[in-house]
Amino acid sequence: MKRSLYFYRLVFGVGLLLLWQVASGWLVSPVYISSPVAVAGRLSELIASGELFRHARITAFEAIAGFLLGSGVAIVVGLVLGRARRLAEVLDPFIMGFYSLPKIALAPLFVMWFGIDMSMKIIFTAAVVFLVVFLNTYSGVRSVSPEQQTVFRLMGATERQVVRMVIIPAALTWVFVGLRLSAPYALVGAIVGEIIAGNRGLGYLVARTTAQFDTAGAFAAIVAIVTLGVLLNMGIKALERSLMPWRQMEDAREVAI
Amino acid sequence: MKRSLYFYRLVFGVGLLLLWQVASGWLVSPVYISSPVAVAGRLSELIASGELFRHARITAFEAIAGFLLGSGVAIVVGLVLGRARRLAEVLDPFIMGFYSLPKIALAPLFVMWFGIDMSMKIIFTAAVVFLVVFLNTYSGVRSVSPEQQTVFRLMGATERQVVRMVIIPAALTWVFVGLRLSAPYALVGAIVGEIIAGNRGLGYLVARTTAQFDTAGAFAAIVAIVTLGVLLNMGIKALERSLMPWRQMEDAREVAI
Amino acid sequence: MHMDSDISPPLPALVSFAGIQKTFAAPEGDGTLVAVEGVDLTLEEGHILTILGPSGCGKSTLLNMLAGIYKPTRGTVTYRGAQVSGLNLRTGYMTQNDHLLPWRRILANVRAPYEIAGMPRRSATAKAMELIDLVGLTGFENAYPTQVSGGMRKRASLARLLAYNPETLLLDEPFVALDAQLRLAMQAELRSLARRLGKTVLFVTHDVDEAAALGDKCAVFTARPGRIRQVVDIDLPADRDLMTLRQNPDYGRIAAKLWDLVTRESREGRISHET
Amino acid sequence: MHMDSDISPPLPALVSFAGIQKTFAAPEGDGTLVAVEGVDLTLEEGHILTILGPSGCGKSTLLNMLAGIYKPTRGTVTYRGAQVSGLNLRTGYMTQNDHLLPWRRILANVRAPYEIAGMPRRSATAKAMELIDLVGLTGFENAYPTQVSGGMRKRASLARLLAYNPETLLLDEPFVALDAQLRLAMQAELRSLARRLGKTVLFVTHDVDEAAALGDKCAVFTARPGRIRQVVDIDLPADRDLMTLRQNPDYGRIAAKLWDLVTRESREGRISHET
Amino acid sequence: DEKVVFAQSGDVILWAPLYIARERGYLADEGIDAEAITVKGGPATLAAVEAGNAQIALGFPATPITAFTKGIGVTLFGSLSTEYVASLVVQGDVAKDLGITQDMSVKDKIGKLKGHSIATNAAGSAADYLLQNLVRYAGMQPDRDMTITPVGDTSAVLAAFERKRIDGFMATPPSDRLAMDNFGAVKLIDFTRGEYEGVAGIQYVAMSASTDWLATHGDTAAAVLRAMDKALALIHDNPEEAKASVRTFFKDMDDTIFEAGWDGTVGSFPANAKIREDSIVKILNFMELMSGAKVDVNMADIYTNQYYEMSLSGQ
Ligand SMILES: Nc1ncnc2c1ncn2[C@@H]1O[C@H](COP(=O)(O)OP(=O)(O)OP(=O)(O)O)[C@@H](O)[C@H]1O
Ligand SMILES: Nc1ncnc2c1ncn2[C@@H]1O[C@H](COP(=O)(O)OP(=O)(O)OP(=O)(O)O)[C@@H](O)[C@H]1O
Ligand SMILES: [Mg+2]
Ligand SMILES: [Mg+2]
Repeated sequence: MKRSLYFYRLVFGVGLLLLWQVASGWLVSPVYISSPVAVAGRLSELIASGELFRHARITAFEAIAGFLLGSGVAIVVGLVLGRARRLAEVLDPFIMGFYSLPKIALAPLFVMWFGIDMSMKIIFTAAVVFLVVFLNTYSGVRSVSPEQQTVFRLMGATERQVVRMVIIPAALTWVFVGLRLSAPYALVGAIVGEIIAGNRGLGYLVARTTAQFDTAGAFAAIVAIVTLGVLLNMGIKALERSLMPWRQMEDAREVAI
Repeated sequence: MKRSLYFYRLVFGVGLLLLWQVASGWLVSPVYISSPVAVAGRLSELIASGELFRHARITAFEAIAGFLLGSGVAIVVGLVLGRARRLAEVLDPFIMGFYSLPKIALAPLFVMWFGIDMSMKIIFTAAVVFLVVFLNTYSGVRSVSPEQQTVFRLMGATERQVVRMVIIPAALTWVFVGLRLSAPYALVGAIVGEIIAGNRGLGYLVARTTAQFDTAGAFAAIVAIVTLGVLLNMGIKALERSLMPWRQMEDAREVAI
Repeated sequence: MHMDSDISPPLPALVSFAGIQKTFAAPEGDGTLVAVEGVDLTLEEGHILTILGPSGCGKSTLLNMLAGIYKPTRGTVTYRGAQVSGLNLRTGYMTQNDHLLPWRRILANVRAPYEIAGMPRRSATAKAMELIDLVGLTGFENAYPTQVSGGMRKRASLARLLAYNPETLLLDEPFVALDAQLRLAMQAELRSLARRLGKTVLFVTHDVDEAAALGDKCAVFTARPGRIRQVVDIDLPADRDLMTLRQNPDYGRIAAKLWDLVTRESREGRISHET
Repeated sequence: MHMDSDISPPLPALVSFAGIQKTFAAPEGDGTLVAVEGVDLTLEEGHILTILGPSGCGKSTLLNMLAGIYKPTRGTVTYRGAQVSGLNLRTGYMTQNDHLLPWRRILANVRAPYEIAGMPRRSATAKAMELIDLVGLTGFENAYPTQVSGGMRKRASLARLLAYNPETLLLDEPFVALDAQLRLAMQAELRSLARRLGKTVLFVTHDVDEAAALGDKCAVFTARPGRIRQVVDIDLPADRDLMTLRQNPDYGRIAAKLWDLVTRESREGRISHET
Repeated sequence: DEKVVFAQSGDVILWAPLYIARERGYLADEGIDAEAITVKGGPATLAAVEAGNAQIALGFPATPITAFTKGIGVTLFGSLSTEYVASLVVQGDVAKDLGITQDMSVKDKIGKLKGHSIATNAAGSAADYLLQNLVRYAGMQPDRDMTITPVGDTSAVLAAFERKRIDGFMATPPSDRLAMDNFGAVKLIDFTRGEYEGVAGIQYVAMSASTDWLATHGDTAAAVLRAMDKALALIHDNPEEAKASVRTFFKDMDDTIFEAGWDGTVGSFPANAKIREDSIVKILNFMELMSGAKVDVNMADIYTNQYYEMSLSGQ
């Protein structure tokens, strides 16, 4: 079972690469999409020179730090506002308004307030990540059965205990969807942050190689970004599995009615 | 009750404006953040000249069309993959990988395939919107009780009937969270699309005014964007209420255990 | 295990379980948990079989296998001569939990099977209303399931089952949340319905009196792993009147016998709730 | 409504319902639905009150009001002399639906109340295991709720209730999914527990025999809007042996009386399932 | 060593003097620990300077001058390019169909393009305004007689050009060469050569810094200018070496593309970093065309050669 899953992924992945290789030069000029072979070449150069890892380390750090910061704050705020529904309703249009802002247009502001070093990128990433995790957590908290909560409150559970024993586990499915959703945004956030201002990181590498018309180099950087994204996603899924063992049981069990 | 909700929102909004006005010039130079008064001035100029509506109409159209296209496709794909779990698992890393791509890096491809006019922005927006709605729909479908489905299948319901009568309503809460989440992204998508290529729309307006250091103008455009975002969000909430009457009942009912 | 019922019915068996074993992964680690074992059982068309047995002995599991939801680990389940594989759409299942759709009002829940069958809206509604009346829910057709009591949900779920009118009814403790009167009325309704329409019924209950009153025969199970202790033929008239049954001495005898069978385990020295 | 029980108990009433009415928004439109009406009822500390009544007559609603989950529309609920407002933490409630946490194994579910009380993990586990044994779930402590049968979930839920050891137990059809033997054993356990620890119990059931066997008194309700038809004193010895009760002629008399009361409505010409 | 952060918008050959000064150690020789940071857009480079994250911003001086008019204390103190580095290219067949020839006047060339679509690099950018300015110069209305579409990304411009979604675009080297070599584009106007009098000799790249920083770090500013002078001198005296030095920052670029970019840019570098008043006049005129209003500044307030003088005397 498990093996064949990876097998299918491999097949699909190789299929995509073939498509890319064939399309390159035939359907689309390599100037825009390079080609897998060229990208592989550039990739091995960048790996050999150590440049790729130097940039990837920085981006990964920014993305993960921003992800942790943003999602941590989002989960807490989501829990709090999920309990304080009224406040949530008051704030709702402001939160949505904030997210309608094209943050890239605010680049000068970010630079002003948070500078141009790593911390700016982390904060930028956190801001990008926040909404998705927040809104999912909030919805998760709102969807927890009030009956279940009342039962526990009758047992003498304090608000904190209700949150810990009922709300959080019940909302976990939602929270994890939020986390999985925001993982790619974290990377995109870090990269956009590097494009806004930076001289290191994969985002900078993309910007630089693009400016130099080195499409293969840009795609090599993009391959690194995507790989990071997939790794991050896998990490979150593993965390999900370990934090929600009962879900697996549910998935594995025969449907009973 | 209702009135006081709007009242609190108003208070909060006015508070934010005051903060902005005070901060402007005192904490931060107005060159970067302008000020509510200046923005109001520019806004009324832009409204009087009709320029604002000209741009806003275009952006709204792109955002809504892209939103409808992207979320429509996402819901269908989410439903299909939610039923074909195996396929979903195979595709998972690719979808996540795609979303780790800084889509702005794919701008040449978008321009190449979809041109520089409205259709490009709509497709770009749809691509941005897709993931969130898709992943929420998918998770919603996966979280529908298999028991419930089996009961209906035993009744002789076809796959389509199960989807229509059980899966879709059960997943609706999730779908709507996805829709609400993606609404601001739709606007951001349209605006980034206009920044990639365009000579009309609020994104263009922001880019033009920013480049000229017309901060008040840029913020006036941003105010228009945020307003659009809030309106879009309100529309989705209204739709949600009308499509899920039982939810309201649940909210209103006394907690029974 | 010994049987005191004859196994040569005039009718061919509609349902038969042969050498059934069903195991689950044990809750802990890698072992397995045997839910039911060595079950041989047949049921003739148009008959009502009641199933009595301790909690956790695998009664629901048995119904699930007949409905084709679970596959037996060993043995075969046969329905109308063919092995059950995949969902058995000839059966209708009223489960222990009511699986009403929370987003549909009671009426729309009961109407669902008609919608599935493609019946026009108007007549579907009319027929659903009849059934709602039958189960005593008139006045609540526009309530959402969260707005009615536990017993009322059970009744709605029964109405829905009747709406889709399956050949064989699988009923898992259907009358459990009903009061004595309503329960009696529903039992009578079920028997007359089944006889009138020639339905075959598998009926799980914990109530010995109910098992005796309703069934044409009754299978008594041992504690887990569930095995058949005995299949008891209930030789009461097919058109018995449930209202006056308590006065029937045959009924008293059969109920006493069932009571004896279900309590034998504990009297034999095993504590009643050993698992 | 008339009462044949004396209303001058030696003990002061622990629980009292006075002039209670509870209405809900009608499922349709703007009307209201009267669930219970004119309920006056008292219960003394250490006593067991059983509640019998047709489905939908407001039994669960009554318990909800004592637990402080619902507020009565009219009248007051008093507990230990004080009006109930907000959750009544002296009561423990075993609801009609088991509200077990699906993400906790049986053991952890039963242990939850100890965790809430801040008991150290080790002793909490030991105590929870005792209760799990008491309800006959040994061997299933590591199963998730989805992995056990309906009756087993009920038992887990009962064990959890006992774990948090409230002064007053509200039990809404707790033994409904249990087989006869286990039911008898649990009933006996409940009575002895309540007597030993001086617990006060409100016990909703549909089973007339159970109501008679368990209660010190029994409130019989009419159909909705639920009113008290009669409160019957059950003058069986406090230390009655449930196992041999069936042979007790007093018990037979009381059960017959209750049976008569619950069926009066239908005999009086109202059809049994009128709502 | 004193750390100086240079904020530049993008990595382009246009910053050659800075690359050379870094690569050949001219800045290090002056005791300056230089770091360059790439920032998105001119306003953001100034924001970095204003916030103190960077000391010196490189770029088109219209941005700092506008900022100055809005009350930001920023001063231009060194010149790095004095020709508008851009050209206008169009599809070969379009040029042919319209009968545009190289010997026509700028006005006639633009006039022929009436009704066509031309891309520029970003909304509100210099190239955008230059084009609008040209259209007016040719007696037409920019929003009526021509479709001017900003396309933010150079590759996207080329993609649009290849697919003939645009008829031409305002190009910076080497994209003009790429379009000419690969997609049959023809160059209509080369601004770098001063073909259009409106921008000939304009101050195209300048260094700016906050006025306060300059006042307190005059020595550093002078040292930077000295290093830049050396770099500019190298470009003029030994272009091959200068090119090789810049090339180290463009390792990833294809040889022919780099050559094209270098050739297209090298003509714009001045002999030294001293700011010429006539270049400033040109930029102010250009800005007035952009905004349609007089730029309300005192010439002497927006730029200074004080540090340049210091750099000479300190040598
Ligand atoms: N999906 C499942 N996964 C694991 N074990 C299961 C599953 N379903 C049932 N079991 C186990 O099989 C045994 C029989 O369960 P079943 O639900 O058939 O009992 P039952 O006779 O219906 O009991 P009750 O009267 O309490 O409903 C139980 O021990 C239960 O733990
Ligand atoms: N939350 C609610 N919203 C609206 N109506 C309700 C609600 N809870 C109960 N009711 C109504 O109140 C009446 C009494 O309900 P209740 O649950 O108390 O009945 P019950 O006696 O416990 O019935 P059962 O024996 O079936 O559990 C019912 O008619 C029900 O429809
Ligand atoms: Mg069962
Ligand atoms: Mg109830």
